Amino acid sequence: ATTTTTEAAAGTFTAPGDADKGGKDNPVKIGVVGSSGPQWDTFEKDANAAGIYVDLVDFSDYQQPNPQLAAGQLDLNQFQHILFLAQYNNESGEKLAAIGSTAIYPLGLYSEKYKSVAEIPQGAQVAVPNDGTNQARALGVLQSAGLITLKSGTGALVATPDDVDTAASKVVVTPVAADQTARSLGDKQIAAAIVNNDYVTDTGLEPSDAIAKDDPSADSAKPFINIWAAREADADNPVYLKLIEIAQSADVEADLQDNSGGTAVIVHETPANLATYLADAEAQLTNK
Amino acid sequence: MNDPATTASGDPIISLSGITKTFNGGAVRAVDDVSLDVERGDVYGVIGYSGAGKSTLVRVINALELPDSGRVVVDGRDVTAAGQGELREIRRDIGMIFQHFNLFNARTVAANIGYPLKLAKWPKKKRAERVAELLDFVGIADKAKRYPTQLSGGQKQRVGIARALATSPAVLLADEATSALDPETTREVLDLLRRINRELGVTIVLITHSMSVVQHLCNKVAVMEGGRIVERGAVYDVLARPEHPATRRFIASALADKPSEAVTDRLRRSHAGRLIVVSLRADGTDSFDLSALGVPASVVYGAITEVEERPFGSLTLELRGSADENRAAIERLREYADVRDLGDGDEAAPATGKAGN
Amino acid sequence: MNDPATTASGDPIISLSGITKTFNGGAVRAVDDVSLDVERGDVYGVIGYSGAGKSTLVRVINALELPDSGRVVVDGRDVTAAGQGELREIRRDIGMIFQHFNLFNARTVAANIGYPLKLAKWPKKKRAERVAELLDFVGIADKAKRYPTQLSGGQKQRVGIARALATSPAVLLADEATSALDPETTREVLDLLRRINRELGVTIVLITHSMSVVQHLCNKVAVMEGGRIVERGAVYDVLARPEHPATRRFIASALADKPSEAVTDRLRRSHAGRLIVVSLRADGTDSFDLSALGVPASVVYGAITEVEERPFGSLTLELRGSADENRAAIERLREYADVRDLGDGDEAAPATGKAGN
Amino acid sequence: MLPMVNQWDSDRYTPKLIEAVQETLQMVSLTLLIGGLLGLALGVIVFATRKGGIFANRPVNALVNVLINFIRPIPFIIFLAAIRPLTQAVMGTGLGTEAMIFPMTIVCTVATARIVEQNLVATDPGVIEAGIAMGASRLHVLMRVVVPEALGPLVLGYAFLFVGVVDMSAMAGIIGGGGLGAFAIQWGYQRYNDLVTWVAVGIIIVMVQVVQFIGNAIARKLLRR
Amino acid sequence: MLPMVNQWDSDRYTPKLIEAVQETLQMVSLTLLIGGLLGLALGVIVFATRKGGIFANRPVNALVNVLINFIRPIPFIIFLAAIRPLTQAVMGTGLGTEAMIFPMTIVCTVATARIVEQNLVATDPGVIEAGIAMGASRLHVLMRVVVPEALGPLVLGYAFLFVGVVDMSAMAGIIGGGGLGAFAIQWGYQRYNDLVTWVAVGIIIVMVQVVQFIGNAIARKLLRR
Ligand SMILES: Nc1ncnc2c1ncn2[C@@H]1O[C@H](COP(=O)(O)OP(=O)(O)OP(=O)(O)O)[C@@H](O)[C@H]1O
Ligand SMILES: Nc1ncnc2c1ncn2[C@@H]1O[C@H](COP(=O)(O)OP(=O)(O)OP(=O)(O)O)[C@@H](O)[C@H]1O
Ligand code: MET
Ligand SMILES: [Mg+2]
Ligand SMILES: [Mg+2]
Repeated sequence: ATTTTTEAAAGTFTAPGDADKGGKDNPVKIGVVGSSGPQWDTFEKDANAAGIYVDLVDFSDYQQPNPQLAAGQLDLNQFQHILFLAQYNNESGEKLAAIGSTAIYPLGLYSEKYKSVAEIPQGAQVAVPNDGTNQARALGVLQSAGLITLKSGTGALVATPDDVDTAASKVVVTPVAADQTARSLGDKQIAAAIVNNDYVTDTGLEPSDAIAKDDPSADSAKPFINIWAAREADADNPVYLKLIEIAQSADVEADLQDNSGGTAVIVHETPANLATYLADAEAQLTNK
Repeated sequence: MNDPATTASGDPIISLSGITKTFNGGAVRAVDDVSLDVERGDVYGVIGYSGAGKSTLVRVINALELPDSGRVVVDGRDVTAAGQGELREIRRDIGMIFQHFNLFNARTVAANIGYPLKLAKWPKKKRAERVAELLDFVGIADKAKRYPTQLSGGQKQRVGIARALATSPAVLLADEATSALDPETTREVLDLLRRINRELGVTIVLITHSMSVVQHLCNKVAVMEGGRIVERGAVYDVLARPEHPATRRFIASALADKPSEAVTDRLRRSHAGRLIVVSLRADGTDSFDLSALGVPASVVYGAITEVEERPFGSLTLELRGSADENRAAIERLREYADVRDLGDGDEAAPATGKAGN
Repeated sequence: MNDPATTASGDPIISLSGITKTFNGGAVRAVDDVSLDVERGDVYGVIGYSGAGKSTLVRVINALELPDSGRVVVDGRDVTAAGQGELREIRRDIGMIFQHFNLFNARTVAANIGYPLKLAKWPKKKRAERVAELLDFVGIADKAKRYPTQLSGGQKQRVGIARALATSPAVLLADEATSALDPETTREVLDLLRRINRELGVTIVLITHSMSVVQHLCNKVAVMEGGRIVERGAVYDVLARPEHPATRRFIASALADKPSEAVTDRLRRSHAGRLIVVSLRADGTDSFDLSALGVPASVVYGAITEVEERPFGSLTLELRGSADENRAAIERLREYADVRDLGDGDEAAPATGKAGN
Repeated sequence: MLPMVNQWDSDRYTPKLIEAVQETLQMVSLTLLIGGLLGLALGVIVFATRKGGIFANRPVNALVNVLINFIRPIPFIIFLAAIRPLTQAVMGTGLGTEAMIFPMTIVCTVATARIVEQNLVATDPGVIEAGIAMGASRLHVLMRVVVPEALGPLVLGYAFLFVGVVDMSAMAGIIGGGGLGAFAIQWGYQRYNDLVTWVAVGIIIVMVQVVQFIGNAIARKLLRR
Repeated sequence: MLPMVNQWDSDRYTPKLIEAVQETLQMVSLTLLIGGLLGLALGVIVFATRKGGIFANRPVNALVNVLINFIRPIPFIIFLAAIRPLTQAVMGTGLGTEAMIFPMTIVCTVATARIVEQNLVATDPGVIEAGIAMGASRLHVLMRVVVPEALGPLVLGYAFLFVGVVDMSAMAGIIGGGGLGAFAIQWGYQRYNDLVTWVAVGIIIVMVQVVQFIGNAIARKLLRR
């Protein structure tokens, strides 16, 4: 689903001067979480080739890149999906915009003890991430896999462990830090764990080991499109749009796909569509 | 109570008038309407039991305590009316030494002594000279580079004294300067204070619990009790004619010249003759003629010592004449000295010998 | 050097033989081949300058220090050969009091005194009774529930003494038990120690810097220097016939009965007659007949005090006869006492009066 | 930057908050109790085995010191993960509030050991001598004389440690534990809900103030005067 | 569960590690320098204004105490986020290693203040009296007499604080900063690379040991024996 907007912008692009944003002395500051992926090296190289200089600022958790962007400390960030940004916009009152897309990563359920969902016994414990949006999504994965039942009326994007109908569910959920779910697979009392794509390979798991995951191409996965965020005023900044174009080049996307073990679904959405999805997500979160 | 020697017309270098100081919102009257003049060159002892108000009174002199009422004048300057800046000036002219030395452990001996000079903004070179001079004066020139923790108690107090003398103050205050020291070291420090008074002409106000310190060092003494001065005057006069019971107790503890009851009992057991206590008088008759006794007699107890360089004290004599002879001897003695008759010894006991252990 | 009174055939309750103790791998010989017997009922003073080895020697007795060589027997038990458990037993029979009291600040006075009883597993009720008895004995029954920080120095030391006495030990060790106290309190504590010796028959080994403590309390004394005992014996004998210079210095500092050079100079200035120092002899002739002098004479300095309840000391007399009469008087005196002739006084000075200040 | 949806959804948060308070109290009190006691023991060992100490023993002292100096500098989040297998073996679970107690106790133990050591070193060596001279065993002197003597400053030390332990407990969320810190982070900080954050932090602050106040009062009493 | 990708990819990690060491040294030294000095000042203020103190002042004392007790218990991660706007105003950036220094300095300041206060309280009041009696101003006595007297234990206190500051600096990753702690967490812990974790943690441990060793040596010298 490529669009013409980015291509049009590309046609008229002229590289910034040294002191301009994106120039040698004024690099574009991009907040990322975990800049280890090879796609970032390629991205930076390609950007330089196009005359744009970037400064990747690596954060150790998800909480700070948005406030830092809002406060002008960053020019862009690229680490989150739409739902996460929606929550931030809602709570902070800021209006950060999604100006480009990268991919949807499926969220998988892994186990060292069981080969399939069916083997997981009644009353077992399943670890899920404890940050709001990943948690809601993880509960969705478990619900689809038939391991839990959410109380009726629970919005899919806002579910918390409180919303689990324990009587009707097969397993008990245990929320832990997103970077700890994989580690808890070794725990005796943990039958299975939802592991974010970022940690799968590091842990020695293969994305293909997942015994359940959500469908990245389904409509319901739209809120989980990873996006480039910018301040609303910068939504049309040609330099930023050029960077997104570079990120969406075959070079970079091949590396990204590689790094995801082939599970990522590349997405090229128009800013307008992204804005719609964002508005939807924001609304869903407040209505819950 | 006011002795003419103290409320002298002369030139008091320290003059306290009507000083009252209370603590805990008036609950404790530490010093109660005290007036005191200290003359230039005095070594003024302040003695009294714990809690009598000695420290508070002396700390009023350099405004470490501000009195509730009364006026303090030191060397012509009104301490009670002084502002912070002037107070600091005044304090630099009053040396103070402390029971626990209060040395700066983080500074060398030389730096401790140099500290008040630094405060007085002496140039570095002059400071070093003065410190060397003081180290020499107090006899620890070899310890200049040591730290206080490496010194003995006596050496520490010497540093304290040198520090207090650094700016050549006219007045030195000493709050139990020897209470933390052993007897020999105490004597050394008292000798040093005497030298300071004699050689440098420094006026010293000295708090002590010990009458023997007063006796060895001071020319005047004030006895405090309950925040008031209950007795004061020249040391010799106060020792010779103590009026207040507290003073008497202090004198007895210091001189040990008069036999206690226990000693008297033991003397009675070991001496068969008539026991009398002969006290020297303060009226200038500083002794009596032993050969004029007219009866066989020996000294069995007592002490004669110098107070302000005059003989002072009492002797316990055993008179071994007949009852009449003894009575006559006592009559004669009374012309020269005060005599207390303890009566005859215990006849059963041997004339001399040791009361068993 | 060995006085017959000390190396008694009798029954030494403490027997140290050939004790050597070094520190820092032999670099410091704190105690150097010392043998010492303490008899039951002794109050044995150990005196000496700082670093002489006094504390080390005494701490060997209850094995707070283990000697490099030598043997320690206390009340028939070999301390040097005892194992940990036996050592604890032995220690419970040796009371110890300390210069800085070493009370347990976290325990009340009663609990401090009860602590050794607890160690000895006394039942609670008997313990309480014993503590009450001890509190009474040392005179602080009203302070039972106080904490040590709320006590004065003298009261603290009384607690220390009561605690040391709790298990009725046969031996009490005291390392400078009064050095931290003021003179009056020192006297009180010494009186208490004397009572303990007299009334309870406790043998006391007492370290001190002060000869006057020895003089007032002990019956025997050992003078230490450089890790060795340089003089020892009955106190009266040692005081009367000191052989070692260190002993002489200690005696001079304690008695102050013989005029120092400075005092002699001053006496010369204020007394025109012949000055002589008459010392009592230790041979039983405890005095001399004053009336037999035959020349006008007065006492101008000196002290006669009790040592082991016998008169001891010296008097400085001014003889005011003609030169020949004075010489004759001195001859006569020499039959009874030791006389040191200071010669004639300074004729220029007035006969009596104060040397100006 | 004023938040707009910062609100206290009482139905949701109030029960959680109450639970969080209980969990914090549980974690912190158990940690302080066990770690405080173990740390006391370890601190006494370091104190007793040091040069010139009552049980002077160079190797033991060196070992314990290295152990303490090894554990203290590890960032707690890393320590938490590193020790997880042991936690699981000991506690039966590597997850949740209970599982937090194990690593917290270890860190609390070594921190306590240092503080205990420092306070014991400051006690008057004279009381040790007095105890020995009275025929007490060295262990008895250590535990029944030296420790009680240092109790006043020790209480202040424990009050100081309380802050540290509460701070550690805030990491409980990482391994699925609860408590006020985790509540503040997960429901406040991670969801950008400042109101939730500061309600929880406010309770922590009040708790710390109360403990400090009580600690001061006890210490003052123990120090007698 | 043993990680499988435990390896030291030298090309990638070695330069990062060197940079991390520099960043840690920079953060920690600046924080200790500034926070240490400010904390000294604040500690001196708490000490001087306390009841019976040389500048006894109940309101000031209460204010400073409340401030310290308010800041210390806030979990650092929350404090870091809460103070970000101020950080940005003061440091010109709310991001990265430099931006860490501001919140770290504040926390270091209040912690230092407590430690300074405790050490000053323990100094002999006699030296204050001596200084005043010699005509020194109260400020002079505080800064030139009392503080130098307490320097020995203060150095030990600062060595103790060093561990705390290094610990805080490990949170730098949260705001995009670096340093050894962030390196260990982001490249080791979060990526399950134990080798990377322990190389970084090992360097932290060595650093802390060295500082503790130097601190002990200086303190011993300052305490003179
Ligand atoms: N700062 C203070 N606050 C409250 N009471 C005080 C203070 N200073 C002194 N006092 C009280 O004032 C009285 C006199 O005390 P002061 O220290 O002057 O006595 P002292 O004669 O020096 O006693 P000592 O011989 O024990 O030193 C005592 O009752 C004491 O408790
Ligand atoms: N534990 C020790 N380590 C090293 N040297 C020591 C030790 N104890 C004592 N000494 C040394 O042994 C010698 C004798 O010391 P001791 O304490 O017995 O003397 P003392 O006569 O009691 O002195 P003081 O009157 O000062 O108490 C001194 O030189 C002292 O420095
Ligand atoms: N890359 C993550 C995901 O899509 C983003 C989580 S939202 C901060 O699962
Ligand atoms: Mg006083
Ligand atoms: Mg000694």
